[in-house]
Amino acid sequence: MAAKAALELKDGMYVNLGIGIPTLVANHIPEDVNVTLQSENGMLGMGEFPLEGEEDADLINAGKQTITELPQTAYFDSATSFGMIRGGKINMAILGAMEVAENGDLANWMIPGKLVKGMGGAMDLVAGVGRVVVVMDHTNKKGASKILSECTLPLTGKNVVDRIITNLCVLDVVEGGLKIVEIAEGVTEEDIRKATKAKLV
Amino acid sequence: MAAKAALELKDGMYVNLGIGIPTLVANHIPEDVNVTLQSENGMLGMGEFPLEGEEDADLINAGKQTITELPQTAYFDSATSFGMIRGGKINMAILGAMEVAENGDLANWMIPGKLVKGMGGAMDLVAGVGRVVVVMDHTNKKGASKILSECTLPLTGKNVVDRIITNLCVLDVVEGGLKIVEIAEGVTEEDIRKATKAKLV
Amino acid sequence: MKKIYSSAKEALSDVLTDGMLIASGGFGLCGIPELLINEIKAHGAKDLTFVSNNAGVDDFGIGILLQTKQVKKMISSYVGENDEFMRQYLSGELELEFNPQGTLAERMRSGGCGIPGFYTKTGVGTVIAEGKEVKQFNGEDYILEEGIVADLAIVKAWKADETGNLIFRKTARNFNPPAAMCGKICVVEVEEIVPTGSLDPDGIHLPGIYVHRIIQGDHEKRIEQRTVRKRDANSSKTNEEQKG
Amino acid sequence: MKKIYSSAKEALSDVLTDGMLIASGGFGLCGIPELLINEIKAHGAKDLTFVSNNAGVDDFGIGILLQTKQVKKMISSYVGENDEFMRQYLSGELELEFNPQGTLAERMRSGGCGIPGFYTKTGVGTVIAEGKEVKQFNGEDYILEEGIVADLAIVKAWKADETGNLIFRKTARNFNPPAAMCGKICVVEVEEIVPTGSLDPDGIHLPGIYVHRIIQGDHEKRIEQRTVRKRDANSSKTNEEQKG
Repeated sequence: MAAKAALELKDGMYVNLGIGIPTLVANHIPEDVNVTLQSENGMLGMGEFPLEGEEDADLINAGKQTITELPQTAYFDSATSFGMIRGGKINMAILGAMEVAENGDLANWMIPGKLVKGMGGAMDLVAGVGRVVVVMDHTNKKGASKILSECTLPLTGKNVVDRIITNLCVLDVVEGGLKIVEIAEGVTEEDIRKATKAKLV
Repeated sequence: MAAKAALELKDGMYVNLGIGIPTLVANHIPEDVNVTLQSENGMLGMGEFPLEGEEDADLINAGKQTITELPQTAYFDSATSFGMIRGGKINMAILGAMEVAENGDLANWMIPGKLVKGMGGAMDLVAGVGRVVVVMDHTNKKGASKILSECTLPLTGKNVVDRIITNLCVLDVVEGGLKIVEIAEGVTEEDIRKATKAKLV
Repeated sequence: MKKIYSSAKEALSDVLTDGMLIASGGFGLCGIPELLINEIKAHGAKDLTFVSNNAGVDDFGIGILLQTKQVKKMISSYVGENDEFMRQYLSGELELEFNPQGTLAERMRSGGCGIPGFYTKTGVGTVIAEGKEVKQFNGEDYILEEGIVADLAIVKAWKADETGNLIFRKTARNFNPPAAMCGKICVVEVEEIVPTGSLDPDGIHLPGIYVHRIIQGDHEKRIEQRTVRKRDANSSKTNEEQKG
Repeated sequence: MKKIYSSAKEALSDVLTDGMLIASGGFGLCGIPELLINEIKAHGAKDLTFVSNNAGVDDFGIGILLQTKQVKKMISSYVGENDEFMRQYLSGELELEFNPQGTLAERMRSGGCGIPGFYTKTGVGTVIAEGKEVKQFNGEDYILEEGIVADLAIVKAWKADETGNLIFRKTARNFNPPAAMCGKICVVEVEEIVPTGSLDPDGIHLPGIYVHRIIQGDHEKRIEQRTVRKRDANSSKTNEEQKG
């Protein structure tokens, strides 16, 4: 899925990657594609993890992991960072989700009754960036669809998702529902229809 | 008047000086008083004019005059500059005026029917800074009072003036009108009353 | 006007009061004002409200003030790494107001810039919008968020000159400038105070006008998630090791 | 993605259209994008609206576009130094919208930061408040001002690296960063393009994400008010000479 998501990245893009699978997208960026990663805690041009012994407590990503800088790196404060996010300067965000609805509603920050840690920068990202791509398993651990006609969990954003990449397929949020753009190897359209509790158009 | 206004300056203050007489206040700052001058085009710690031949086109004040920097100087952009003005971080503005009303209303940017150049940063300054001190002649060229019960000219700000320093006296804007704080040498209270078309309390 | 104080105690003792609203810089444990937080614990001021993106961990950062029950309320975007926090929150001892991270940063900056309210698309259609004014601009909905003005800002910078001009280092800048801006009083801890004139005037991150008191001290600068590449790995990208 | 263009003409020719809204950096004649303004004149695009603190002088800066009648409207805070401006304004050929300087800067920054409106005390009770929504916060009146998003931003910086990271020099920074932020397309002219990696990552004034096209060129950098001290004066403060 991370490799599939990496194909979304085009030369010259500024991209924010969420925690989890989306982070792995960075490992699959094609050599000839120059993408600048933003870390919403105040950095453009995020490099890889540091070599052992070269960790710097002042240099972390939004997941609080130690990272490194690149020649083009620029640092800035949190107000400036979310100014560029809210202002639509980031071309794309790739993030995980608990549920996505057929109208592009996204839920990925809280489960009522469970421990709530907070939305962090997720609400700002989905509201602000140019294109929101969700990368997630098509179904949850119990086999139930995470793609629904309506989200049951509290929303992170309304009508914000543009594309969903799952282990089964790639779906675009279009007028009237979800459109199958691509089907994974060994998967049939029938498989997708069975695993999806949302309108496919 | 500039010397009198300079007495307003206390150690550690951040101050914005308007164009004209207020600019001259800088020449009268006592030696033991450390005041930082802000220039709203993006500078804290404004120095004096440059030596001949050392003018720098990239270093001007809000009056567009060439100036110099000091050891404590910091530069910033216009949004940041007016952020600190609007946010009340500048302790005092000293500026000129066409009219001041007894409730602290200030008019200093336009005369209807005459050429209007614009308010520049004056409206932001009077709305934002901690204390507004006006320095001006008590009367206009025709001998009419510039201190009025109500301004006749379009306002720069409502209820914004704290103190007025004129060639005749020092007035504070207080509950119910203007209070004489100091009288210039050779001037009587009667002189002031005659020259003032506002309520003195 | 002397801005340099000899200790966190000297800088804070006449400023701290019960029930005050404190804005703190820092993201996770990165760039947090650890010395000033330690001093707030030593001082014992209670019923505090903190505006801070995170709440530290149990034994570092704001977390230590939760242990001593000095915190009444947190305004934060993410508080995940703190067991005591969760215990107090679930038992109703601690109030919690979640703000989206960018909204939180902008609320601080706005409060410091004399802007009492601004409209944003962040949170529209979510629980965050509940009770907030909605206004349309160009046919789209935005919600009104209010600026925050704090009684006190506590901030960590890398270097200060004697007039309070600050520079930060790498991602330790984060919430520190907006927190500093929104404080009626701003106290800053730095790793080094340098003579006035030794910082580049074009390179000041936060002008001294925002800074009222400065202390210099030794910082632990704890790392929350030490992630590294192995030295002998050739293809480093996929060879990640997480030490926790 | 190549951001460096060989000339102002190459950087602007496919971007300029009649009737567009252009945000320009600069304060007075300091830090204005003079090369890009010259190219707009050469291009001939007309009915332009400029968001710019000032309007240049008759033969430099935006003033030259007034001479050629390419400007339909100015949104500015101060336009004093321009005879042709005044002639066109008084004859009704030119529209003019005055904004307080800080409101103008914040409107640009807001537009760039996805904030369509903010409240400010600036202008309350004046003609500036006419027709604008008034809202009370903590018992005081504030007016609603709207963010500006420009079709094009033209900006002058000191140095750029190849990825568009910018640094400005002294007070030539002024309106350039907020103008850059609010442009859908941002074209920047610099005195020097330096290799990526040669600017301090902690010292970038405007990250390259805001910058779409860069040109390097020679700048006149005209001084509007040359004020100096005499070299032989001992007590310099009161010995000012104005050369105009």
